[in-house]
Amino acid sequence: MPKWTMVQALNNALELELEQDERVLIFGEDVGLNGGVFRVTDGLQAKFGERRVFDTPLAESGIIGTAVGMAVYGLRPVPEIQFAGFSFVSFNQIASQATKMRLRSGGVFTVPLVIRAPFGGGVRTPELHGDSVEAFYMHMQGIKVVIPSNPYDAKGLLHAAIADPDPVLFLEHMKLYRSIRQDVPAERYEVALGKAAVAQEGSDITVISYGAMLHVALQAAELIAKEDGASVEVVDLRTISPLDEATIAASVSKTGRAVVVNEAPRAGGVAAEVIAVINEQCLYSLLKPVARVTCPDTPFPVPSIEDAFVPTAVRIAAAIRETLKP
Amino acid sequence: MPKWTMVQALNNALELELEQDERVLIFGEDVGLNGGVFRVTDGLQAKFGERRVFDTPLAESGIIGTAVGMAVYGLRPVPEIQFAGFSFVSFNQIASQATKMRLRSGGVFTVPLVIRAPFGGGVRTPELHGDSVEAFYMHMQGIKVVIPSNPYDAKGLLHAAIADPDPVLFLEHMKLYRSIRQDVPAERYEVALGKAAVAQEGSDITVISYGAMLHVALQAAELIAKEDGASVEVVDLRTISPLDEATIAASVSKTGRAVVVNEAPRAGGVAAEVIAVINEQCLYSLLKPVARVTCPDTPFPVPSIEDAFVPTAVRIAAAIRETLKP
Amino acid sequence: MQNQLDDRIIQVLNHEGEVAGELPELSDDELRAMYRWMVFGRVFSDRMVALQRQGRSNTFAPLTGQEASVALATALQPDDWFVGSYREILPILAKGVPPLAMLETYKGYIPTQYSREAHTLPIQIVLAAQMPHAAGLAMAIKYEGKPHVAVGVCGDGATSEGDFNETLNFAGVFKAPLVVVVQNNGWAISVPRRVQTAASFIADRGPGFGVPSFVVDGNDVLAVHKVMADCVARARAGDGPSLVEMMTYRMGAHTTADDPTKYRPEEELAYWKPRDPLLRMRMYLLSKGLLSNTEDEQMHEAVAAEIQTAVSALDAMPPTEPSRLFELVYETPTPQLVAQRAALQDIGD
Amino acid sequence: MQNQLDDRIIQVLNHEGEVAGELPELSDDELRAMYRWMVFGRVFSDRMVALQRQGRSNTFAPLTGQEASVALATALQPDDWFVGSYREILPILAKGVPPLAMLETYKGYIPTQYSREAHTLPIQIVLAAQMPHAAGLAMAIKYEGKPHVAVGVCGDGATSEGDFNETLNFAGVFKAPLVVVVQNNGWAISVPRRVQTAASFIADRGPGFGVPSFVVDGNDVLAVHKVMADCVARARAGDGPSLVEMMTYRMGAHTTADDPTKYRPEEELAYWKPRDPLLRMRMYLLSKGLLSNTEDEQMHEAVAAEIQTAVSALDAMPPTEPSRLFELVYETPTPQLVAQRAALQDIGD
Ligand SMILES: Cc1ncc(C[n+]2csc(CCOP(=O)(O)OP(=O)(O)O)c2C)c(N)n1
Ligand SMILES: Cc1ncc(C[n+]2csc(CCOP(=O)(O)OP(=O)(O)O)c2C)c(N)n1
Ligand SMILES: [Mg+2]
Ligand SMILES: [Mg+2]
Repeated sequence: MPKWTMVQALNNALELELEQDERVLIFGEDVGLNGGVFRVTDGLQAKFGERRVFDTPLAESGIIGTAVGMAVYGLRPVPEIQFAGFSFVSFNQIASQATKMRLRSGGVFTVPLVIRAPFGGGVRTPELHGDSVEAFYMHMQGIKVVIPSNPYDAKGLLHAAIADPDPVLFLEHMKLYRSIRQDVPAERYEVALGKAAVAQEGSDITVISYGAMLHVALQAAELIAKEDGASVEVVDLRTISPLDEATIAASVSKTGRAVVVNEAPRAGGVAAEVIAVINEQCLYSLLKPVARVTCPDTPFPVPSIEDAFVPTAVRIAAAIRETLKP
Repeated sequence: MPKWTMVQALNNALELELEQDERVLIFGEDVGLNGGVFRVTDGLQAKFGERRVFDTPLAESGIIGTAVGMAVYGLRPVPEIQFAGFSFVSFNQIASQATKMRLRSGGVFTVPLVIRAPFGGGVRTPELHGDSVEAFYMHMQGIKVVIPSNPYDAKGLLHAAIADPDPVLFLEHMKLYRSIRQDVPAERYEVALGKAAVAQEGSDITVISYGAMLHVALQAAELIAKEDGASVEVVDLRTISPLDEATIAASVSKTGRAVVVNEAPRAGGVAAEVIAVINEQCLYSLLKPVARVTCPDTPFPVPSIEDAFVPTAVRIAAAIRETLKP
Repeated sequence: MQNQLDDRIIQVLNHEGEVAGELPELSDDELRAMYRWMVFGRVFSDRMVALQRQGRSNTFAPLTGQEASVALATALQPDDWFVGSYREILPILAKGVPPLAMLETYKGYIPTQYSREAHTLPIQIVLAAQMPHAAGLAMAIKYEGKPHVAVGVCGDGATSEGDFNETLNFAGVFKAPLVVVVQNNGWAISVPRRVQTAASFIADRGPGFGVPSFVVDGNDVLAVHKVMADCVARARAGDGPSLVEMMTYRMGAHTTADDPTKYRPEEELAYWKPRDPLLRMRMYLLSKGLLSNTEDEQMHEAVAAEIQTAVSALDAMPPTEPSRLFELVYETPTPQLVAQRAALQDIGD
Repeated sequence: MQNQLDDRIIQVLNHEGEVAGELPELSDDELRAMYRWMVFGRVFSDRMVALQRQGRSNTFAPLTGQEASVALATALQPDDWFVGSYREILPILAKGVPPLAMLETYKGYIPTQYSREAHTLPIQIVLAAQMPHAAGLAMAIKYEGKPHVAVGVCGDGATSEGDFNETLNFAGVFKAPLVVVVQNNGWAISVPRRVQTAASFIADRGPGFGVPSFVVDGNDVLAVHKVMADCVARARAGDGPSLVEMMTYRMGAHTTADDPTKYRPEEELAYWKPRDPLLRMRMYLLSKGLLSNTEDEQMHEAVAAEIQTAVSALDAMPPTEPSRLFELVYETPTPQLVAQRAALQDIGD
């Protein structure tokens, strides 16, 4: 099996989709000849032509709005937003259009649409490139939100997203694009949407995270295992909306303690929803308050101070230790 | 003291602001001669002229974007978005512009801006007029979010919002515009941002809500008092961001039980953040899981079925009873 | 009176119903059918307003004065797509959406009567947001190599939104088989056209996006049909998009919730009354002998009866089941939605 | 080669540095100062690229080839406002923002060197989002009855965004003292101008919003100055906004993270090389005897030294304290921010 980075795995998934389904179209800013600013669509225009893979004018609302029309028509548009922070320019087309057409038409018109967008801290990008935006989309009805933490899941989730009959926001953490290589099957396979994974089994405490933070959580878990001798279960949400409440509840019921980690700011973030779910489903198992490790409620920090803000293994380990106290 | 509706109280607050501060400008769609589709700006153009109170082209991003420029210049723009759901068209100007200028300029440029917008269920409006959008803005850094539940607070909070040196989103629930009359002082006064109010004291359980739902929560409290003999404390958040965590924690620490009510959909809503705060600040006082009463995770329902979705006193009372069980 | 006639405004019938330009190719039956639709629009709109007044329907936006909009549909084939907003009810009906679907919508029900075959999107509420959808449909038609077109329509107010302009731009760049239509009725609720833009004509937007543009007397159904037929033919032939500005007038209130006496000068209505598109077409048909006063009356009665049938059908319909909303968020409800539906039903019991 | 000359393109110097149009009124000192700024821009940009390569700065967008943009600032008074994005560094500096503020920004620090007196907004990253701010500033100037203007600048790619068009529309409707400028450098990263719009010129957008528009040779600093001076004078006189399209060329990569060999035809660069705005102005000054080769060299050295001083000042600066971010969310940090700052400091200890 080839050892692929996430960029290669995503590129391969898109290639397979273009090959197998004439309805699949890829478009956005710089996705054609340039192959995307991160090369996720590299070579696809050369192979499938400008009809299937093309650059658009620089207008996110236009990109998503036309994609909605194409999806209603019966195509399977897979537009790219160059950085997730710029999806705000198309917020209305996502929040009130792509996600509402099914209801508005009494189910006659549907919008099978996958919006891909990179995001994430740790790579020293200019303002508004690094912001984690998933919580805004988690509160939206009619869209699914996916954030893979590794190349294997990335490919399988992207296939599942394109096969899904409803809009999916597919967020790709920039720090993971090339930092991990993994065995990835060259053929098409799906990783189901809406299913979390237990990335590491453990018995004393549950750490719940996703995306790049998952790996920081795993590092923290290792630290705790080594230094404190405690056994940490790490849950990778993979799909942010809808949340896999069953997996969360099963793990926290077992361990009785939890730390939730997200890179986004704290107020109204994904961690808050996870805590609300734990409160509802397994409060009686809970031995300590669930800890939240997140960025503070500030704009995403400028590059030189990023590291002081984005959750680190040390911060997560501190939260784990606090939560492990009797 | 005059007995005013919320529309009258808001109109009076705007009039006082226009009178006392030359820097205050009011603009938006139909706010001029027409006085706003709900008459909140009625008579203001006649009194202060087209220079101070004016209609704009129909473009929300342009409205907020130009307001940002005016605020940077030193004016105090108070633009109106005709319905809060349409603020999504200007999402980028709010999320990435109004709220980021202070940081971007190292504190040199600031954006004292108040965006007013009606919203809310129960008044049978067309699609996207009724949606509760506050949770999207709660997860945004650099903006405050206010939702008054009565005419007195509405006026005082609006004065405080206009005096605030940072962007404020001021959301007005349509159902409250004319349904309540209250003694409202004719002179200027402020109700502080960031402070919740205990709308009704009680000892057995805390119900936390805001806006129109506050009144439904009070009805439920009455029902419970009458039928179950339990004493319900009702907290009115008033400011959604930043949350008044101290008031929430004090009340729940006292009662040991809580129900959180918001009209918006459940996933990632304000109730989730309130539950996360309770988890962090007073988990050990908690005798039962905090209950959430919200709209389901669907788009806002069409008018004929609204009543089945928007939280009712009966649904809240049921959640209170469940939470009161030993 | 910003809508006064101008050299650029294409006209076929003047407001006396006299031929003032080159007639489009339409058979007598087609002309009568067109007029019947205009009558349908007038009667339907009045009926909706009445239903709203009786508390049997929610806020409605009357289309009175804008019945020439039917020609936005008459130039189309069944497989062409139509995309509009609340003011485009008449072309939406003429394109094949059953009146019952509109009645359901305004009753506040989840519609059950849309069909894919009408190739018409539901009414858009977020102004201009439908326009990129029309462009996307046109791009999809082109991608599939089909000989169809899409028509996207919005009001003069909506042209100020970014989405309107982005639509023109995408259509131009991709040479999409799209006709962008603006129903310039002089007002956006209380805001007059001159506050929307400093341009002389909204059609002046076209060249800035490489899109040919046309201004048409929007109360002259034959002129609208002719311009649309031309633009549709060009789009179908692969010659790309056009922009059409219809100069028309909103004779009624913005919606049943609006009071235009607050802002509208009386003279303006007086100017437009004799320019009523229905009057003009009726005079033409009468003068050509294609219609008699008796036939006209019969037609009005038949239309009213047809609408009454739809209203009765609506009355006989079961109201929307709340649980239906849960089926229309995703193709398969999420576990959360399944649980929430069950919980709501428990309370309901 | 979409940028070939055209009758509509206003030029003062041809690319041999010969006078081809009416010269703007500029003193010899002003001409030399203008050229010095162009040199400053070239050297500054090269230095930033070098710093990035050495890992001493983050991603940078070179401005090489676009030094005539300095004339966007030279036509302004101190109280006029300037609003641009990452490609407008040169006019931003010329407008009075200290080089150190730019160095801080690209170093990834929170800037400490902005001053209100430069009347210049920080660099915008979300394309076109700055344009409504410029319109708002102009509306505020007009509201206060001040004799100032605002200039808002973006690239050709950014003109496809809704915000660009809404800006033109607001400016037109409110007759705001605004000059909207497009630095059309032929590319938006890898996307050529022809993919942005089917219009012949981006300036064709103007009439659709009632805004007079001009196309100028964007590598001809005197032409840019002249057109700007005219537009600014009209705005100052209360005659409203204008749209200026500068035909220029991005001679370098989009940013230090970009590899243009992937998409840019070599002939294009070859065409533009001799049209370098710096060359042209130098030839003109040399021919007029306003500059000698020695003076030119000295000027380059002086500029490099000045930039070195700023770089040294940057090196001597303490890096941004993380806690500073908490001070810049609101005027007064919320209780949450206070607690979060304390918590982060605990961990840091
Ligand atoms: C994005 C958005 N902003 C505001 C509104 C509220 N609104 C509904 S209709 C209307 C005026 C529309 O005017 P126009 O586009 O000219 O259409 P007309 O009603 O005249 O047909 C406004 C402001 C809306 N529906 N959508
Ligand atoms: C809203 C938004 N979308 C996408 C981007 C990513 N991006 C940065 S620069 C750029 C190209 C800009 O081209 P243009 O406007 O012509 O300016 P130039 O770089 O050529 O000066 C893109 C797509 C962005 N910064 N903002
Ligand atoms: Mg209109
Ligand atoms: Mg460019």
